[in-house]
Amino acid sequence: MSNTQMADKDVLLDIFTRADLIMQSDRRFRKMIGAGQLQIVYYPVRGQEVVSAAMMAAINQDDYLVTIYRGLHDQLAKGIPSKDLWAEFAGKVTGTCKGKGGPMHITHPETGVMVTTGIVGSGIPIANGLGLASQLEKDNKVTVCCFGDGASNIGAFHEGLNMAQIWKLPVIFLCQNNHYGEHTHMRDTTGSKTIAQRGEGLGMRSVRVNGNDASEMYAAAKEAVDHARAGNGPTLIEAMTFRFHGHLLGDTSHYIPKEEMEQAREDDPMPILRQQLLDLQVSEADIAAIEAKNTATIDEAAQFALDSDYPPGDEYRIDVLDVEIAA
Amino acid sequence: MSNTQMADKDVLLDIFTRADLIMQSDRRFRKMIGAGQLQIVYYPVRGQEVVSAAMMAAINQDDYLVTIYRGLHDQLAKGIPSKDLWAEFAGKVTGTCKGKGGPMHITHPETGVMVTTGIVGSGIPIANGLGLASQLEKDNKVTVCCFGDGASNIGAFHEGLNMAQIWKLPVIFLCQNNHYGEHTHMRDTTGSKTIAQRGEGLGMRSVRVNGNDASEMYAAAKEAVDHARAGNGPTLIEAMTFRFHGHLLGDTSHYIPKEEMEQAREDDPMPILRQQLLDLQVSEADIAAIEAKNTATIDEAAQFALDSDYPPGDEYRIDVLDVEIAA
Amino acid sequence: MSDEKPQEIMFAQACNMAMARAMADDDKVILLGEDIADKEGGGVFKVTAGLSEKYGTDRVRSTPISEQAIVGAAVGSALVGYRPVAEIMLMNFITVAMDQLVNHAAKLRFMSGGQTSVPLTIRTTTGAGTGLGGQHSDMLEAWLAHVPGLKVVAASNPADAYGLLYSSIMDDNPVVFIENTPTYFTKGPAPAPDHVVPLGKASVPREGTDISLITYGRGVGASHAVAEKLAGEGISCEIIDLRTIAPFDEETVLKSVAKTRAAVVVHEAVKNFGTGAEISSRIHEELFSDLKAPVGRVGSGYAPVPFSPTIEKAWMFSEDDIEREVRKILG
Amino acid sequence: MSDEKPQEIMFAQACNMAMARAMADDDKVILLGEDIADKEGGGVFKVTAGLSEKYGTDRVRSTPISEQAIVGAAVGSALVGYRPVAEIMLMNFITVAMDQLVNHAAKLRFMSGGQTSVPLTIRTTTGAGTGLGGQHSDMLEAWLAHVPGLKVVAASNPADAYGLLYSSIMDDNPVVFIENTPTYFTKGPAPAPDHVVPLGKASVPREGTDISLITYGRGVGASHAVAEKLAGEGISCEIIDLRTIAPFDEETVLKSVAKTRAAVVVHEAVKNFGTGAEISSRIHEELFSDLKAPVGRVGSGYAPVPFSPTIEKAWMFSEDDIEREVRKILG
Ligand SMILES: Cc1ncc(C[n+]2csc(CCOP(=O)(O)OP(=O)(O)O)c2C)c(N)n1
Ligand SMILES: Cc1ncc(C[n+]2csc(CCOP(=O)(O)OP(=O)(O)O)c2C)c(N)n1
Ligand SMILES: [Mg+2]
Ligand SMILES: [Mg+2]
Repeated sequence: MSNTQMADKDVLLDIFTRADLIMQSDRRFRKMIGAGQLQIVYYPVRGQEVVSAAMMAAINQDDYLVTIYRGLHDQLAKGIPSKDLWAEFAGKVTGTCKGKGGPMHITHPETGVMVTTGIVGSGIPIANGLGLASQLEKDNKVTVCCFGDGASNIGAFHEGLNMAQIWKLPVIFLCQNNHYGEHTHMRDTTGSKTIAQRGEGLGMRSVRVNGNDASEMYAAAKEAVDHARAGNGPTLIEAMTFRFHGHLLGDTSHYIPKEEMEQAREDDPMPILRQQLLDLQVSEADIAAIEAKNTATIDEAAQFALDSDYPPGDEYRIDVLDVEIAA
Repeated sequence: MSNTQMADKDVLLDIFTRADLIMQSDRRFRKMIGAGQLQIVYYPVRGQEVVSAAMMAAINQDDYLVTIYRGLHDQLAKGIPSKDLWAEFAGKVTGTCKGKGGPMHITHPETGVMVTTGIVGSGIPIANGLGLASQLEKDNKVTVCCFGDGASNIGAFHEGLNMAQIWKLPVIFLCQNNHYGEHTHMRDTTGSKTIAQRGEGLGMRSVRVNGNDASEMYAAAKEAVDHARAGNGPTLIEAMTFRFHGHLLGDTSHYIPKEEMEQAREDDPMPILRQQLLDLQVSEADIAAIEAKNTATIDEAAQFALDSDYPPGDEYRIDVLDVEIAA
Repeated sequence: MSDEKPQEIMFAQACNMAMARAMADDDKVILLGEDIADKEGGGVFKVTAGLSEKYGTDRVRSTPISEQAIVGAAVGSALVGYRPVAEIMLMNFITVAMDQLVNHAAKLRFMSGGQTSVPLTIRTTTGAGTGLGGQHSDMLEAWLAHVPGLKVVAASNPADAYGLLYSSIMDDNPVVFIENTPTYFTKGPAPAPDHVVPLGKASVPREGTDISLITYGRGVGASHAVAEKLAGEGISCEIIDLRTIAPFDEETVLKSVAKTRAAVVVHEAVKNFGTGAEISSRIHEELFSDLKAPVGRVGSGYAPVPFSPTIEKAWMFSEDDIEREVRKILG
Repeated sequence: MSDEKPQEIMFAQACNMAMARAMADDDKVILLGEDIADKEGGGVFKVTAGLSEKYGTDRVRSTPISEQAIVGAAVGSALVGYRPVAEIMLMNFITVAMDQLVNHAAKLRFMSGGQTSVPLTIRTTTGAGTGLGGQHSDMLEAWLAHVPGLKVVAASNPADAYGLLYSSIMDDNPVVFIENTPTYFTKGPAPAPDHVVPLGKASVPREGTDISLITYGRGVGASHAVAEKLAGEGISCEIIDLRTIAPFDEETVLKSVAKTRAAVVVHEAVKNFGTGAEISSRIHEELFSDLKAPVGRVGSGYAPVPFSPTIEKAWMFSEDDIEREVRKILG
């Protein structure tokens, strides 16, 4: 991993603000689901906050994002208003997708969130289509496509990266490598040592970074974005990270050796980033203010989600085609 | 490409015998189709004889082969009796598959030819299954899986090579790189410079050789086979070659620049191999005898194919399931 | 008469003209597929010939052999306003891209609550009878028809192909447009340049009173031949060409069968669990007591497509099968 | 009573026991799938728990997320005498592996002229009603039923699951065995250890005289509930549990409907172009003049599976739908 310079203070503050919103949102989701206030399948993102926050801090609101079922961090970092997002997670008619998509299928074009998929690897070919549109449109947008280490074993990864490379599409493939695909460790599923190596095998500019280090992650993101906007094509970023609460809520992480988990906790990006801010003379009070603001946002969003109505049942006949389906 | 030593004379003779049978068979197919004696879609193999002949010379009859629609050279080199093969190409009941499969779907377990597929890339995952069986069975067999340069762009290639690598399956992935997938040149479809590079990206032992050089190809094949039989896992061999008669018979190769075609003709493996034999003091008469024997084989096979009957129509109810389907 | 327009065109040409027209009308129309640009010959069946020369290789792109990437690129660009037309060279190859088509193209409008839509067209071709064997001839429209959110279209003649493909490209829903390889080079009357055939509307190319033959694609020609033959015996067949297989035009079908009180559904696909089953069921459900006899079905046999011509012929739906079924139904 | 065998077992457990039995009986039985070995938890739904500990990770292999490679490895090993059981975690994921299943597993016996066979089993699970949304709940059995050479099986209770899965593994044809996620942990009477349910044979778990409810999988439980309710009103429902969806047991179905002269086909899958259409068509074709009314069909709505519970419920097939359809048919 590179020895990048520390990012600017305001960049780090921006990243922290997004990352803290993610961390608190994740915690709140887990709490509310645990308490039976929400009955949903939830893919925790605790541990991966900084990867996402730094990546999204390097792009604009109108750049595109394609992400996956484990997408809360990406969606929040990209800027979907918490109320809309919470309501969708809760299946309410006030949600981003009127409750039809749910957590695995968040779309919010206003903030560039175009697709969230539950099919491993499938977002990659779609991201190319967004990139192709930008290339034809000359709109200077980039598309960020998030997926996991496990996804790099599926065919769509290979086909998608190759097509992006030959057409020099402005797409950033962000592999959030948390070492596990469900309960299986990467070493048991992946013939190559790294995912970046696979990108190189496909002729693509590929980097491997400590995704938990805000400055390093941000620098890699920024470089990839500049590269893409300059018309030089895609980058594969393999961002090393970890997920602390298993594949989905309820998963006890029994398959993760104790030492590995302990090491990961030591590398927890959130306390590190917070300390970096303090080291940069950001005051404890300023940080606390950010945290409090995020808490308030979540309070409001969670309440909004709980208070909102479920959609009417026959909503299923709408949005299947461009015309309503007869009852 | 490596500077391999010249192979032994008897190895080269063996390779030549197979390659000449292929070359003559291909020529005869093109002639008979051109003359309207056979009405079939035919994928010419002229130019790729040596890749196949050298590969199959390095394995045993009971080793497995998985190949593709452009498979005549592989099937002959592997040892399918010409009569059975010709009859199948002609759709006759005396063919390897009773006329049900046809040229794109040759199976002949007696000589280890387990699958011929018309779906690009699909043989790769199946080859792994054969390799897995051998690994479990400890039968010391290897599986050779042939496909083209274009096939390396499809998802199944990626998934299949990765699985073979992590499980150390005794499979040799033989990419016969003839530069074109249908009418599209590799440079327009492939982000990497070589296919071997993709294998390396997947952590696999990968080599790129001049497939038109019998000795170099044989050495690479032998090494891969030894590696696999020793339990060390798969190899990707990218064998550089060319096809002289287009994607399928009737294709004028209009998309191939004249200079490229001329260069390829200069590199035609067949005259080169023949000259190598002469240089090794094999007499013109001995070579002519081999050629004549192959001609006789083909004469007999072609006549057999023409003379044989088509299967009865209601044969379609048999072999769908293990019981006959009611009319 | 030298500057009059041609009176007849081939099916493949009609598809080519429909794409050319769509590209001229809307610069968001782009084409993707293997070998489709002119440098590579304008498609293996030349259906896209001349289009990259006219509209450039930015808009007409030869792709790697990567069907998931092809359909995915179509999905993504469609999400942001493009009207991609992706060619899947042969229908069997769609089996490697079903995820993109079914889980994404068909569902994203719904799952996004209508925020996005996926106005893509998949063109593909298939059809048995020419000795291409088990992996190059399958008719898989029944799968697609079962997927809510996908439209499935098949034309039976060049003019319809022209009008339907144009409508498919301009439709705001994902459409699979199925062409038929063995009839690519058959001719039919040329359509007017502004000819359009709306999706979802069947045609009645032959009126009759005794029985309705409900069909699409290559089944239409076969049904005409049988109708012609039976007319000589005083049996009057009405032919319904569905044109859009899903969602299909129930109104036209039911109106016809309400009149004739007998029907046979005809398609080239394997009969078991084919689209004919749905059409037959709908007719029974709506017109049970009006029917003279149960709705008949004609389709191909329960087997992969055989290679050898003798077996392929015996396996495949045929005019004889249609005639036999009509006679059976009419007692 | 402590050493008596349990009287009831869960569905997931039944599947586990069937695999354990097959592995004990035949060392050519191997398992492949994501997370299926015990180190990874014995499968996300624990259906394969304990099997790698007992039979080793050579025979019970956790795989990469590579469904094409999984099914391909099953096809290849099946060709040379193994009986692989490949888990496709959820049925929607089969969309990335349709080529292996349809173009290869289903066709290789035929295309090889019977020289090879592909005795593999694909186990997969699915089912709506638990808020998993559009990409994790689809019932796609109609696609598979339309593919000549594939058998499609679904059990409605643990004992049948045990007997059917064992038969599927031992069958010499490729079989897709569809499990139902929402009912994995429901209990039913335990089967005897040597219990076998033959493929291709439907059961008649409830006899009746007024109408036949023809169904499978989760439709069976729902049909029982409706039959029970209607019995109170003197309406006597016979229930046919197909167990093998394709090829289905026409004899048992037709015998039942010949007796009751009325039928409703019930399934969880989307109604349009679903398996119910084929069954309905076959009944009409064979028993048209015996029927009191057209065969009814119950299935889920024409839409992707919705996430929100209110919409999901409205969309999904239900006991109310069955009851309404029965009343409609019986007039
Ligand atoms: C095609 C497909 N196969 C299997 C699954 C089931 N599945 C969901 S998430 C997952 C693990 C993915 O791991 P990774 O890509 O590393 O992402 P992570 O969950 O670790 O963020 C699996 C196997 C799926 N959703 N899609
Ligand atoms: C999945 C799939 N897509 C497309 C095709 C059509 N097709 C048949 S051969 C071919 C070219 C393959 O090129 P390559 O792999 O280089 O092999 P070659 O024909 O040169 O031997 C294509 C695109 C196919 N058979 N299968
Ligand atoms: Mg992971
Ligand atoms: Mg090639």
